[in-house]
Amino acid sequence: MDGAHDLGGQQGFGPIEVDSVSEPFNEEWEGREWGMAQCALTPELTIDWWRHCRELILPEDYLTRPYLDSWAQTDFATYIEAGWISLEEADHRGSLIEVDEPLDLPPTVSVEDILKDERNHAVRYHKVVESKPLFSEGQNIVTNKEGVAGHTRLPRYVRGIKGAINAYHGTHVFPDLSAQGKTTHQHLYSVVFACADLWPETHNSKDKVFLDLWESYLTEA
Amino acid sequence: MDGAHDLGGQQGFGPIEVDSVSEPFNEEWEGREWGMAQCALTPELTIDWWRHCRELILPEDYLTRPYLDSWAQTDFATYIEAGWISLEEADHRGSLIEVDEPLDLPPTVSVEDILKDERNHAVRYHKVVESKPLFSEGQNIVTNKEGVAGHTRLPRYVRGIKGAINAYHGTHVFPDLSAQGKTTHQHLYSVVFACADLWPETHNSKDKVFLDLWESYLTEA
Amino acid sequence: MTNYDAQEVVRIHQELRERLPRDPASRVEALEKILTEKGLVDPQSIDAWVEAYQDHIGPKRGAHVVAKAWNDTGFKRRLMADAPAAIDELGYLGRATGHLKVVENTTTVHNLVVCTLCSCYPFSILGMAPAWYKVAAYRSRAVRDPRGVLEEFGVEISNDIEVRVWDSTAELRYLVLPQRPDGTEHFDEDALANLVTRNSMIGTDRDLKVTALGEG
Amino acid sequence: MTNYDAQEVVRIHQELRERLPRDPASRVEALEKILTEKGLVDPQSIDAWVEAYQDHIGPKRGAHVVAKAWNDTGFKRRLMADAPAAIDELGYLGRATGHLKVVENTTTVHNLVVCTLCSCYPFSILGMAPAWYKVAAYRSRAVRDPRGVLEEFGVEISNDIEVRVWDSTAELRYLVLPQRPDGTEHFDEDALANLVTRNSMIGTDRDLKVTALGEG
Repeated sequence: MDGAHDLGGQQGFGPIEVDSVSEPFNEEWEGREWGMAQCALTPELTIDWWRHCRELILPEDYLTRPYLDSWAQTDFATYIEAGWISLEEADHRGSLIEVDEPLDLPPTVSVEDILKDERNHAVRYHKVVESKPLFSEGQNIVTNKEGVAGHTRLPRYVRGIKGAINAYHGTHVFPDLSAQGKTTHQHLYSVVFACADLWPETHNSKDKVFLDLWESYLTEA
Repeated sequence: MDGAHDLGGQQGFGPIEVDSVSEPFNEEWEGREWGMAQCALTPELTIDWWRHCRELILPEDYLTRPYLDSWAQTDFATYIEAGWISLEEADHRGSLIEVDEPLDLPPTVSVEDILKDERNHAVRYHKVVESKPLFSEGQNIVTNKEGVAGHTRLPRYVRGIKGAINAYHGTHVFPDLSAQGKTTHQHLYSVVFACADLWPETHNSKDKVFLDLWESYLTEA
Repeated sequence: MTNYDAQEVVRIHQELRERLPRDPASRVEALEKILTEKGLVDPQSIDAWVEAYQDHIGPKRGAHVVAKAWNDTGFKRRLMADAPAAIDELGYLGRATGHLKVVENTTTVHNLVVCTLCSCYPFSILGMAPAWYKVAAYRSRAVRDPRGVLEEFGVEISNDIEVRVWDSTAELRYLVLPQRPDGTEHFDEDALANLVTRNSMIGTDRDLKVTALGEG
Repeated sequence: MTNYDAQEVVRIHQELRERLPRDPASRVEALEKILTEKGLVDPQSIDAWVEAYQDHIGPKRGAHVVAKAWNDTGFKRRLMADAPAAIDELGYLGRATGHLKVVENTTTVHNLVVCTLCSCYPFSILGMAPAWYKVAAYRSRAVRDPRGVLEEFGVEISNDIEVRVWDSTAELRYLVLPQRPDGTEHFDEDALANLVTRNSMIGTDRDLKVTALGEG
C-alpha cells in the first residue's frame, strides 16, 4: 500500500533531533510496551501481518505518535482482529474483562532466563528451496513500476528504477503473502541503486543505496 | 518536492466525513483568515510561491491542522520571508510591532465594492506565445519519471505513466519556475490517463483521470 | 521583498511551530492583529469579505448557471465553449474562475472534481469549498477509488457509466454540469436552480431529486 | 484467530482512536492491564524484559564485536562471512540478528543504515534503537540526502568517499564496522570497545576518537 509509513525520500520533515537521548527507554511506558511485545501470548500471526497492521494506523497518527506507542496501537488492533480482546474491553481499560478459557501462560521469566534463551529468538526466515535464482550477481535489473494494494516491501522510491544485483541471500519468506497469512518463500537479493537514478537533485552523486528485494519485485533490465 | 501535500493515491486516510457541515465558515476564524487573504497588502509574490510555502509546512502539521489554518501559517511564513514582519513580532502577537514606513492601504471596501469588482479578480494565467505546441489532441505521451526538488504540479501518482492528450489549453504560466519568482509560459494540455494504468487494484476499471499538465512534464510515447 | 528562499521558509515554519499558539483561532487572531497594527489590512474590509462569501457568493450562483444551461441551449453552447465568458454574462466571473471549464454528465459519463495537490476550487461560482473537499481522505482517494468515494456520498454508479475524475493541477477549475432530472420540463430557471445541489456541481452527487415545488 | 482482514483493522484503528486515551503512558497501561487480567501476560516477566534491555543487551555488545574484529583477523573473517555465527560465539545471537550482515567502512567507503518502511534494528546486538533512528526525518532523508543527514550528526564526508546506504527492507539487519582509529595498536579488546560509539555502528558517526584511557 502507498501509506504514510513508506517514508524513503519523502521531503519536508525538517532536521533530525540528533541528540534526543536517555535510551534505552525515554519513559517508563516504553519499557513496558517493549517488554509486553516480547513475552505476551499472542494469537498466531506473522511478523508481516503485524507490520501491515502498523502501516494501517491513520497517517496523522502514524506521523505524530511515538514509535513504541504505535506498537501498542498495533498490538491492540491485532488482538482485537483475532477476537482475543474486544473493542469494549479496550474501551473500559480492563474493567470489563471476560476470560472465556484461560490460556496456558508460561512461567515467569527472569533476566537470566532471557539472556540464556536469547539465541533461540534469532528467527531465520530463509529456507532451502529447489528452484534456481533467476538473477546472478552483477546482473542489471529493473524494479516493478507498480505497487501492490496490500503489504509489500518494495518501497515507492525504488519502483520502476534500474539497479543491479549486489548479492544473493537465498530464499526468504515472501512478505506480501505472509502479511495475508500465507507462508511462501522466494529468492531474495541485495540490490544496489545509484542515488543519481533515484532523485532529481543527486544526478552528480556517486553514492549508492542498497535494498534487499524479493525476486518477484524484479525483472531483467 | 515529494511532500505530504502530494496526496493523490495515498492510502490509509479512512472514510470521508461527508456530512461535515455549516459552510461557508465553520468557525469565525475561518472567515477572518479568508477575508485577510483577500484584502491584506502582501509583498510581491506568485501564487506558486505561496503554494510552495504551504507545501513546506511540516508534514505532521500539514496533515493535522485545518485547511484555513494552513493558510494563516503560510501567510505568516511569506510575510516573514519577505521581511515584512519579523519572527519576534509573530511571537509577541502584535504587541511589539514596529512600523518602518506605513504602506498605502487602499480604502475600506464594502460588500457592494467586492461584488462589483469581483470580475477583475478572474486572473488569467495564459498568454499568446509564438512557439507551436509539441503535442496535438489524441497523441500518446508519457509523463516524466522524475520529480523536481522544488515546487511542481506533476503529482507523484502520474509520474512515468502513459496517457494521451485530451485537449490543448494554450500557454500558461509555468509553476515550477513561477514558484522561484520567474514568470515564463509553457504550453498546457489536458491529459487523460486510464485508472487501469495508475493503480494495481484497478486493472479492470474503464474509469479515467484527467490532469492539466505543462509541456515539459511530457514526452512523446 | 520576497526572496523565494525555500530553505528559509522551512526554518520559519519550524520557528513558528514553537512560537505561535496551537489553536487556529488564536493564530488567525494574532495574524490579524499584526497586519492591522502594521497597516497592512483593514478589519472592516475583512468584515465585508466575510459577508460577501457568507451571504452573496456561493453555490446558488453555480446552480443558476446549471439551470440556465438546461433551459437555454444558446447559453449552454457558450458555457461549454467558453465558461468564463458565459458566467460573466451572469455577473459571476471572479476569483479562480478565469479558466473555468464545464464538464457534462450524461447517461454514460459521470464527472468528479478534486485537487490532489492543494484544494483548488472555483470560488466565485461555488463559494467556499466544503470541509470534505479539503481533507486528505477525499484528496487522496478521489483519483484512486472514485466509485468508493461516491459510495460514501450515497451515490451508486452502475458499471456501464464511465467515471471521469478531474484533478485541478493547473489554473483551470472545473464545474460539473449535472443531468437535468426528468419531469422538470415546465420548471422555470428558479425552480430548476433549486434542484441543483452544491455536491452535484463537484460530482459527489448525481441524480438530482425533483420535489413538487422544485425545492431540491 | 487472526483473520488477516486489513479492512477490519482499519475500522479497529479508527474505533481505538476515539476510545483509547491520547497519552501513550495511559494507552500502554491499559494494554498491560487488559492482557494481565486476561492471563496473557505476566507483569513480572515484563519487568525482567525491561531489565534485560536496560542493563544487559545494548550497544556494548556491538562494540565488543567491533573491537574483536579489529583485534582478531580470524574472527573478522568469520564475522564478514557469517555474522550470526560469529556473534553467536560471543553469546550475542538473538532477536533480529538471525540474518545479521556486517558492512565495513574503509578509507573510500562509508556505510549508513536505515529502515525506511518501519524501523528495523538489530536488537540483540545494539539494544533499543535511538529515538532519532525511528523518526520520519531520519527515515525519509537517509536514502535521499545521506551526506546532509551525516552533516547534522557533525560528520563531514569528503567527496572522494562513497556513501553506501543500507535500507533494511527484508529480514537482514546491518551492523557497520567502523575503521579502527590510528594509535590504538596496543589497546586490548576492552579498551578498543570503549572507543566504539553506538552511532558509529549505525553509520551516523565515522572517525572514532581515541582517549588516553581508551574511553571514547
